Amino acid sequence: MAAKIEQTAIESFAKEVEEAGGGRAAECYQCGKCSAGCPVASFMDLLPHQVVRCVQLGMRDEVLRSATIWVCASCLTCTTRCPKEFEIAHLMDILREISVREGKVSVRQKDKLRFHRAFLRSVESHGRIFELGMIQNFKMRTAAKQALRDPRVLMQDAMMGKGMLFKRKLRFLPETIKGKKHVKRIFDRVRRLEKSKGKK
Amino acid sequence: MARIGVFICHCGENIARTVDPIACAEAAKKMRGVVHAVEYKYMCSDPGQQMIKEAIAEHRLTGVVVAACSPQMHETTFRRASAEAGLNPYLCEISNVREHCSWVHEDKAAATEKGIDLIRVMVEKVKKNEELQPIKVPVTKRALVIGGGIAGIQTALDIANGGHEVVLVERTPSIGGHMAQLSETFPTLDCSQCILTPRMVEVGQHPRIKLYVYSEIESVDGFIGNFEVKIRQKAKSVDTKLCTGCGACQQVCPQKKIPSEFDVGLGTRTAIYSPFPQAVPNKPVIDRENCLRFRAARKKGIPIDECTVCGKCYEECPIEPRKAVDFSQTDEVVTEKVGAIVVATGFELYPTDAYGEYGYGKHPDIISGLEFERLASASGPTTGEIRRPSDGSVPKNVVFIQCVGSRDNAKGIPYCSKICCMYTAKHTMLYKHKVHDGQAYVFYMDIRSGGKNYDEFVRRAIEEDGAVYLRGRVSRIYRKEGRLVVLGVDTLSGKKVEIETDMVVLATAMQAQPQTDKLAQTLGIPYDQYEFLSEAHPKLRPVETNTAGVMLAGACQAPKDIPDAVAQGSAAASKVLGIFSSDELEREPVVASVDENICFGCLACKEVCPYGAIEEKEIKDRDGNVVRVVAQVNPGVCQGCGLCVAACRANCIDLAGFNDEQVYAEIKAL
Amino acid sequence: MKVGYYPGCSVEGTAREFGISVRKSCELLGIELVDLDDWSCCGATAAHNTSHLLSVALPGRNLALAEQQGLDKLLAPCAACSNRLIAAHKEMTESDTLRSEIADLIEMPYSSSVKVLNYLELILNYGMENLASKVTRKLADFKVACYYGCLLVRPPKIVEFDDAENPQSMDRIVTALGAEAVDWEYKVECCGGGFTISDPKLVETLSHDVIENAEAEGANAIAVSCPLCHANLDMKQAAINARFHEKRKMPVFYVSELVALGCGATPEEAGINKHFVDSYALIR
Amino acid sequence: MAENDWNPKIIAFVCNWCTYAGADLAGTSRLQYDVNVRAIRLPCTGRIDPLFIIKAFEQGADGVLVSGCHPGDCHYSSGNYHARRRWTVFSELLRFFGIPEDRVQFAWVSAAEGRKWADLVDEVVAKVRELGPFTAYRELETTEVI
Repeated sequence: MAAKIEQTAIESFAKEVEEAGGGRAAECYQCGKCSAGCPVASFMDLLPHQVVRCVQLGMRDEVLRSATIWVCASCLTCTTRCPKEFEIAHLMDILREISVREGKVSVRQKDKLRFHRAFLRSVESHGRIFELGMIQNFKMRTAAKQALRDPRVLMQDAMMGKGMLFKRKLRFLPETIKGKKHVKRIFDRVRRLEKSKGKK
Repeated sequence: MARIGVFICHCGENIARTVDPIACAEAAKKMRGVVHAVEYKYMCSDPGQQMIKEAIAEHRLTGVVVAACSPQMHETTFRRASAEAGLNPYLCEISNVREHCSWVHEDKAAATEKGIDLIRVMVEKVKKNEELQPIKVPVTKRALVIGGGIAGIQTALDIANGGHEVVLVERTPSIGGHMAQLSETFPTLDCSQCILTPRMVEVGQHPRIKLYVYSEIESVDGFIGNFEVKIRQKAKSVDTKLCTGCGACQQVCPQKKIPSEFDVGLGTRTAIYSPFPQAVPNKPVIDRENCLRFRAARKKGIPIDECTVCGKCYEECPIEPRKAVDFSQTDEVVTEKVGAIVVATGFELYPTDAYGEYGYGKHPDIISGLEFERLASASGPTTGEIRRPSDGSVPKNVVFIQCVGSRDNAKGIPYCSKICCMYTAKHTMLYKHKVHDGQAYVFYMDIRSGGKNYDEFVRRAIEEDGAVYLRGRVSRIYRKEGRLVVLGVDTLSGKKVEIETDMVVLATAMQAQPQTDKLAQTLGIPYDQYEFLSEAHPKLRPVETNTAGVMLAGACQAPKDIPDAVAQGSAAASKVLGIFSSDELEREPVVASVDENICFGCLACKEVCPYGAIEEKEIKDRDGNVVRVVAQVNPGVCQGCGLCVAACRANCIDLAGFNDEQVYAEIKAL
Repeated sequence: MKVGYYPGCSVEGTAREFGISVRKSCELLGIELVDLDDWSCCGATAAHNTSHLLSVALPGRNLALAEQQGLDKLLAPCAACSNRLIAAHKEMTESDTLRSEIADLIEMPYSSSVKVLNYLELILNYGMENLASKVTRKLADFKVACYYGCLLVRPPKIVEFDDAENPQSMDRIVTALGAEAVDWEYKVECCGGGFTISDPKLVETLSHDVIENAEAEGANAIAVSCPLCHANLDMKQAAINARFHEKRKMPVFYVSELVALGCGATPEEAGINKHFVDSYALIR
Repeated sequence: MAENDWNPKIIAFVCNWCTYAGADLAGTSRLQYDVNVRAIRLPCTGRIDPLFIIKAFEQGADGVLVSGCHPGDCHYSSGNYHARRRWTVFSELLRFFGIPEDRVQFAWVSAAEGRKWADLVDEVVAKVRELGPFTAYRELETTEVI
């Protein structure tokens, strides 16, 4: 079915993205240099320049539900080489944020979000990353699913995990810092501020 | 008692949309001295001009103010109309209510208010205007053409064949420019040198063309019809009067490994050299940087005639008794008087080593479009065979990349270089015609092939010669086992692509010759932020600059292909011939004059005058004794900048058309 | 020479040898490291992938602390940390609204007085001649492919460090240590970064290509200055070999380990024993 | 006077060859800019007598803008150079007449810089708005002279 192109959709999405700090998508002339240099392009459903294109055309859901915004490894090659000096990697950040807020995160990419969440949860509660705890936390939620998709994963991670322990690279207890509560407060305040912003 | 008429133009809707003409007319009627104010749809139209003429007669007007477009556009129209009605044209002034008002503001009320102000300013000014008579100046009917590329050659030939002398100045040892370096030309694929060299020879033989090669412009003084130009002839170290161009000297020169400018470094030349076989003039020069004798002399710190190193070229020179080779020659500065100047200094290519993602010119097999021309040219270093600079092998495939530097804000060049789409298509054909089993790939953003038979040409490259076009920019090129890997994208299929190739050709951006800004400053003509020279009007005065008597031709004004450059060359020539068509020129009477009764001869004015238009004049009593010295302006030389007026300590100099009274009147009106 | 020190989480954990070798090398070079008291996590990729405010606030806290502690220079060896700290610093410096917003969030002011350094920058400032003069063990057998990855040099407008396409700083350092720096093509390609655990396939593919090119260009070791790069190239090398049915053993060093070794530290003092891929072969 | 119902009066002295043409270009390119500037055309900034500017303020201007060719690009080869030399002593004169320097702005706008002209005008107007009306001389008029 043909995608509907509507002025309101185009304008409102462009405005939304720009106000969120994602830049003016209209500046992109679709040369594709970002896609050409993207190391993870082969894992994407939309190429980076197509993401910008969708923003230009107000195709909101296509972008927010895309795997691409989560496949992006934030390596910043696109931003560095863009002839129009458009900060495409940052646009990805912005789109991820909106995608999370609206619960549109691509199903196949949920692991990335789960990992980020596990990571941040760990930081929120300890002030620093408690790697073992985080890995455990993450694996509990995802290992089973991953194993179904790619059985080698378990085995490989096992290899790595074993090594980590054997090489004394993982602590069993989190380091605790004085500012623990302070960091927690920062998380709370950020959440509150973002809520109020989201409402606007 | 002043009797001013005010005429407000609607310019269709252009002015009327935001500046209310009726309100303006009403307001104008109330202004002191205004006896007549009307508005009309198109003041510049015949009926519009007729209204002005009739009003002048009917209301016995002593001044006219037309509120319309910029004076750059129709000032002459309305002044001529006034003159036809018997009013001195310099009693007609323009209020610029379009470019400076209606086009740049949206709020109708505010814009109208501003429009009325702009009218009042001119009403007050015109009240103070005086009748002026245009100044007549003689014309030197010789032209100077700067730059010996195809544009300069065309201009010079057209002017010379039009019956006037031309001084043609070229920086390098030969005329021909970039066109001489090209192999074939689009969209016809005819050999570039085959069509260029006849023109070069014609220039060389032309009785009315005086050719200065290996020369540069030192200074330019004067004004339209009367320029005085100083030209520096760099020392050729060869007496061109004696030299027959036999070439014996080049045979024996031991310095054989100097990268040839003509072959863009792909070939070599000797230290005493003439850039290419068909050079005009075909007389060598010694490149003093690389000549062994000059090097030795510099090293030892001794004068060149005491240096005895090498000298093979001198010994070999067959001319007797005095040899043509002359080491002790020095730069020479000559002065030429001309009436008009045409600038045709052309372009250069953006360097290939400016791209980190393409390896900073590290890889010898990544070359520029111009280098490819030399590879493909029969007169080139490979005698027309396409071979890799790195190992001389024939590339099995070649990747061409367009818009390298062009349309690239990050590289500071947002403009399109115009010719790359076409010459890249040409390159793919040349390559296919020479390497039948080879494959050409082209990365492009858009194909810009507007022009007679241009798009057909590109289609031919794709449909008949099988060039594969991919839409997208290349992000990176890197080495892999002696080949190059090109990481690109084809946005049409939505695929990231990777091509292993033997050679990459970058269609790098066209930019103005270095130092173009310096030249522009010498000539007092404007240029844009990319150092391209600015034409007087983007559409209607494409070859004139806003300095009278100075024209533009070719790529010094903007990226151009050969047909455009040639067309502009002829256009510039016709402008010059126009100037030369009369013995005298009429010039705006905007000149300064001194009130000798007040002047106490401090001559501060003389110091600041850029044109040396101010002389000392001795006032004598009846016995012929000098009583005092005063300043005197030569109206033929004065250009009306007004520097002297502002500099005058006695307030005794004033500038016709912009005198103090007029300016104060304008300020008061606001 | 006295410099503030922000270790960062991974340097205290999975990248322990990085921390060990940074401290050791600085000790040997006579650079005094003053630890940042009570530092907290910078938020890393997780933060800036999900919350812009958080991605500035978390580094913001540490910058503000450094300011309080009067540290004008702050060494952050982890490329991810330094990148986040610099980015946050820049953003707050450029936008007063954001600066005050963050100040409220972290309940501390920040007046942009802290200059964040990555490890390469620190050694560069120390001077190549000075470094060479401290070398007691020439790393003559090393043919090093210096791997910068993403976060050290990108985006150039933010990090303003070295050349984004062909960086040289690490090459100069290893050369000063008597090793040979190989000219290769994957210096600034991406290894998959923070996806080590969340997207193994992606990481293993990218990292594989990096190691492959290094080997193809004649390197017998890879040098990095980023825990993510090291995790993906060293810890994951077994997994990579498994996925691509290869048997490569390419030792991957932190540049700080090489500096420590060059200046006379024992392999253990430099943390070599913590590598997954055995790395003793080249050390004499 | 309240910010909003006051519109600053700004007089611009521009040279014919660069800035006037630049302003024309802004027009042909339809670049919108603030309406509160009135330009007076002169052949060259070198023609500007400092007294013009004093006069402008005496006539009730709140700000003055002087703009010509870029250094080295003068149509009359050295006009703007002499102009600039004059401005260096000009500030003295301003002080003498009690005119704050920040109400006078000098700029270079070439014939190719339509955008720059538009931005310059907006910038100057914004600046003068902040400074508020220039009342010094108007007060003079009203005060009794004994």
